[in-house]
Amino acid sequence: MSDTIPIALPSDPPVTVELARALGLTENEYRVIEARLGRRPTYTELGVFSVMWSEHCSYKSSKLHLRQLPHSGRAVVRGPGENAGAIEIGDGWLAVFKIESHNHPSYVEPYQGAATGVGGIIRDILAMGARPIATLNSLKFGDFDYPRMTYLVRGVVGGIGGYGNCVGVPTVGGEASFSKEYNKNILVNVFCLGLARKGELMSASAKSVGSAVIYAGSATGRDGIHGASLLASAEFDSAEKSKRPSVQVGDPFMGKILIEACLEAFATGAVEACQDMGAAGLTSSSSELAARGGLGIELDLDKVPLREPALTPYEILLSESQERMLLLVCPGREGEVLSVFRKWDLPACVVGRIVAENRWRAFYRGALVADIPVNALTVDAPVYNRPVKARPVARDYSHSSTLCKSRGELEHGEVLRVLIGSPNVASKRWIYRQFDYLVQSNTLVEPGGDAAVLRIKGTQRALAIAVDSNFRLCARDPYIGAVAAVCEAALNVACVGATPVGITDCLNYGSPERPEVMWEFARSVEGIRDAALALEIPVVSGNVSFYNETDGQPIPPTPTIAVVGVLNERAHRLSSYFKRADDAVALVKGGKLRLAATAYEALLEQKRSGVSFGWVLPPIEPELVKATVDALSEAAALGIVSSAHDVSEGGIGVALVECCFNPNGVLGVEVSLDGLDELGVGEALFAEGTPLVIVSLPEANLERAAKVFTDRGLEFKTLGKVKNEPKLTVKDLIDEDCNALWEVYHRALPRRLGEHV
Amino acid sequence: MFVTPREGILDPQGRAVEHSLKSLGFELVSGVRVGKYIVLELATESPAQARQLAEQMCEQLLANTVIEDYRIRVEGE
Amino acid sequence: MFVTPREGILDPQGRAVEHSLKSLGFELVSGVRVGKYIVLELATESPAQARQLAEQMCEQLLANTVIEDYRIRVEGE
Amino acid sequence: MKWGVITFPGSLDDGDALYALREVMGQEAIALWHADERLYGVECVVLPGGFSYGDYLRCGALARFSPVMKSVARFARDGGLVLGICNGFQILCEARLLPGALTRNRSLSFICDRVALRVENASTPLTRLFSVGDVIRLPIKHGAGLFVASDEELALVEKRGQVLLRYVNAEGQATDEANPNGSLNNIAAIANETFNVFGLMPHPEHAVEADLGGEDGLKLFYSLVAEDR
Ligand SMILES: Nc1ncnc2c1ncn2[C@@H]1O[C@H](COP(=O)(O)OP(=O)(O)O)[C@@H](O)[C@H]1O
Ligand SMILES: [Mg+2]
Repeated sequence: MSDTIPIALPSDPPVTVELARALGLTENEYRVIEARLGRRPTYTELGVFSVMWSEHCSYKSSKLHLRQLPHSGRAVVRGPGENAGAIEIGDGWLAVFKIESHNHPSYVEPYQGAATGVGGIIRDILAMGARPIATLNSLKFGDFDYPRMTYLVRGVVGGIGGYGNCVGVPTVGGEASFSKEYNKNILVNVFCLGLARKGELMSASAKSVGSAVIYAGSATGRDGIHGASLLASAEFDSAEKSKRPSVQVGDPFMGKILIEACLEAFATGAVEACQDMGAAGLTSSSSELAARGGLGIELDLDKVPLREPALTPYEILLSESQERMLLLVCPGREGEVLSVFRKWDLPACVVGRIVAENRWRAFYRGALVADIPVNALTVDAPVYNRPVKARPVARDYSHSSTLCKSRGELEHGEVLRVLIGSPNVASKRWIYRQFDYLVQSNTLVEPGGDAAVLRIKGTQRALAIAVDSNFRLCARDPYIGAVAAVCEAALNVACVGATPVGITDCLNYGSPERPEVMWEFARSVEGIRDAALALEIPVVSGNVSFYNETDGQPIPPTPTIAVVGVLNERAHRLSSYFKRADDAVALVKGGKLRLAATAYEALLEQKRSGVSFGWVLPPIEPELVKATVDALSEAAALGIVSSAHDVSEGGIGVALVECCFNPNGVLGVEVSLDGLDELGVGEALFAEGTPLVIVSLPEANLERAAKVFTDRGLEFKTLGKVKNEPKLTVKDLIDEDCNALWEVYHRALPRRLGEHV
Repeated sequence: MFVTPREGILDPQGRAVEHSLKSLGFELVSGVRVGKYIVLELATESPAQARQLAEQMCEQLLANTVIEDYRIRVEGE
Repeated sequence: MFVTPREGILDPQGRAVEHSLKSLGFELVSGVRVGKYIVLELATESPAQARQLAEQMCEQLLANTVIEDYRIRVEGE
Repeated sequence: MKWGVITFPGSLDDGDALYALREVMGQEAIALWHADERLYGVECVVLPGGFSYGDYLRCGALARFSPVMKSVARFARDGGLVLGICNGFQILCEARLLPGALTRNRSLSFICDRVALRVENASTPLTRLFSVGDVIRLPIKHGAGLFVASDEELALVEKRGQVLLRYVNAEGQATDEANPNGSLNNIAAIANETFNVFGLMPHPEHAVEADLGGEDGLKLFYSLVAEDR
């Protein structure tokens, strides 16, 4: 059989360099394909190469850079290269997690785009043999005034809820920002975490010759052909429609059944390996399973369940229909696995076999239609070292003369109200109220806190998860921005009292063919590397999304970082809000206060259109962040602090306001910022910084707590006291009613969306 | 107005309904598609204007033309 | 088959759609009702049998007669 | 008491209900499967929350034809205790074991939140540990929880005391603002005429531990246990 040459079908267009180019391959890549095959590819084979060698599947522009990321550690069980990373978290449990982007599809059809994004990442976790227990998301939208934006916001949020709520995986947190840079290219990044027993992880590599390839789930349709590959691997032209694939529609009901059926099938012990059919569908799942095991695979396309008749081999192989999984089953045990799927009323059948020879072959109506060396599709796909070109970044940090520019014009209370009512700072309750964050009964800290906290049933442990990105900093300096994203996510996890154990990252950039973008990418990866090393957190999985640009306008570099942490005793967790009146309030500080790239600066610039303040970024010292993280978990374990909240968008003032919003009744606070004198006092109120954390604690514990922080080289400064009366008083600066602020904070987003809540 | 899932686009609802109908014993059934049916009144005398308005409403709000088709029937046309 | 909310029964969807249409500037709109439109094929030659089957399907499954009315159109009748 | 929690394809809170009954309350509780008609001698059947059959067509419409529902109907007719939570409530309405119907929230969006509820009738098996006028807090999470019925039916339901819980504000008043989904008369939970079949949109199984949103749900379950015969 191996010396037969695959046939072309009568309907196949002639294979030419032009066709290859239209499918997103370069002329040179086409020549390499011919060389690898020793002949001209068939149309089907060309299609297969085009998806497997796409940026999305091959990571050809990012691979060289990603190698720098630290991905080993004592607790790491699976690192990058698998469907998701896995980390040991104690009591025999593994946390399996990953984040992924679904940007372009969500811009074309926000509801289905976001929904299928949730479904896709859930199945990545499922493929590892883990039960998905939570998702989080990171959303970047444009300006509300931009024509389609309200529609996009509603659609994306609706789609995340529509899928997540119906599939029974709680959406426990996330982040959302709004900025004009994303007007024509919104970002939808979804994170999923699952739990698996130690020793029960599913493999993603073929093990034995003769194992059956079982296809399970929805039938294959024409949807999403070249979806991830071409769409996510080429920039977007708002005028051009031809690259838009037919939209993929998710079926969360099928998704839920698939979770239950797959977990039950894995429990039989007959399944050797598994992969979801995500981007490039059957092609990538089958070839990657074979490649990882150093084996080959033969597929009989006539056995594949089809939604509509008369799909061509090309379409069957490239379809990105949702809710499909590929399982490799020990020879002779197919029946056991198939009967599980029958119980769940789910289509499943044997569509091929694992073979010894390192070939990837497909048969259609009895004839060979594709025959490719497995490695040519996977490990031997092209890798590029693309040119980089630096953009100038201001390096000198000084904050002297420029500060006074903002003084005297705006009243502090007014600024604070505007800040907490701006979409980026305001409560995201309008969003998470549409998500089921309770199902599975594990959610100890619900959306709205610094990090989501989930208990692990049957143990005292809990997991903390936060996703973060900082587009303002990244736009200014991709290195500092990336360092900040890692630090902020780690701090958020530490603020609930947990110890960070793993990172997953989703890197969103413009076209890698632009040297400036490639530079942004490279700098960001260096930033993540340095921060991860300093914080001693391994990067165990991730995703790269290039070509986020429309009409020649790339988005700002946007690395989204998710950090997972462990709390050994869930009873030690901290809230982000003040717990009780009379507690002391203190600020933990490492490094400098910053006004550059803050929400405050953006507000001032907006008010005096076009004025740039020339504020420069101070460096971030990840070592001080590490010290803060360690100190927070120690303080939490000692039980000496009541709450912790990191200062992020909007600065110290906004963080203080948020601390007052105890869900059992709004509290107040009275503080003085005197002595935070590296800036004029007025601006310190709105300054951000990394690390900066507001903690509250019984006065009796002040001394012990101070020692925990200062021993690690951090500043620990008592600011004031929590009050029963819901008033925010900042000496000489602010005197505001917290209930009124609560209204502003919670009504801002619905109001922007034209709702009267 | 009739709004239906586009040809070739997955219609999980139609599929589920078909499955149920069959298990209820309606074996002759096939090709179930479930769409929306929207009735409304328009304060205009002109059927032509009514159609034009209806079309705009479908394009802007009632149908999602990326995945749905629509049809309009105007009373008195 | 056309399934519509019953006269006198609250139709939140219709109300919300009407509100949205008005805020989009379609002020001539009133009385919006949102229902379902279900198309299916029946492997029978007889329009009478088709109608009878369709009626059974609506009564048993496709409509909830507590809150919905239905109408049937049979091609070729 | 022996409980049975049904799993329909697409049920989501079945595991949470079992967890609450077994792990938190120490009750005997078994999982029932939609395709199996047998009820295995349970004394209370729970229809859990979720999206049975993806909520396609109408919430609960497809699940009501599951084989197990035949037995549930018989069990209910014979006076057995049946509790439908959220999607379970929707299924019971579709199966005509409870009056009225549940349609899309007036906001047309899914709502996940905690709400205050007032006990309206405290002499039913589900509410016997409460007093009329008690205000409790439970989570809701649904996209179609708007209770509707014809005017006549609604009047009857009210007159017979079948309304068990109403959405209220912090002061215990059933205002429109306190109504999260637009339900007629702020209705959140009802019983059938013979007070052995109950449907509620809030989720008592998600309010059984102080750590996870309070314990008000426990008292509803314990009311049913007190009913133990
Ligand atoms: N898209 C979203 N989905 C779910 N929850 C969200 C979303 N956006 C924000 N939240 C919730 O609001 C909280 C506050 O968000 P954010 O202001 O970004 O936090 P921080 O500044 O601490 O990183 C988050 O912890 C999260 O729980
Ligand atoms: Mg935070």
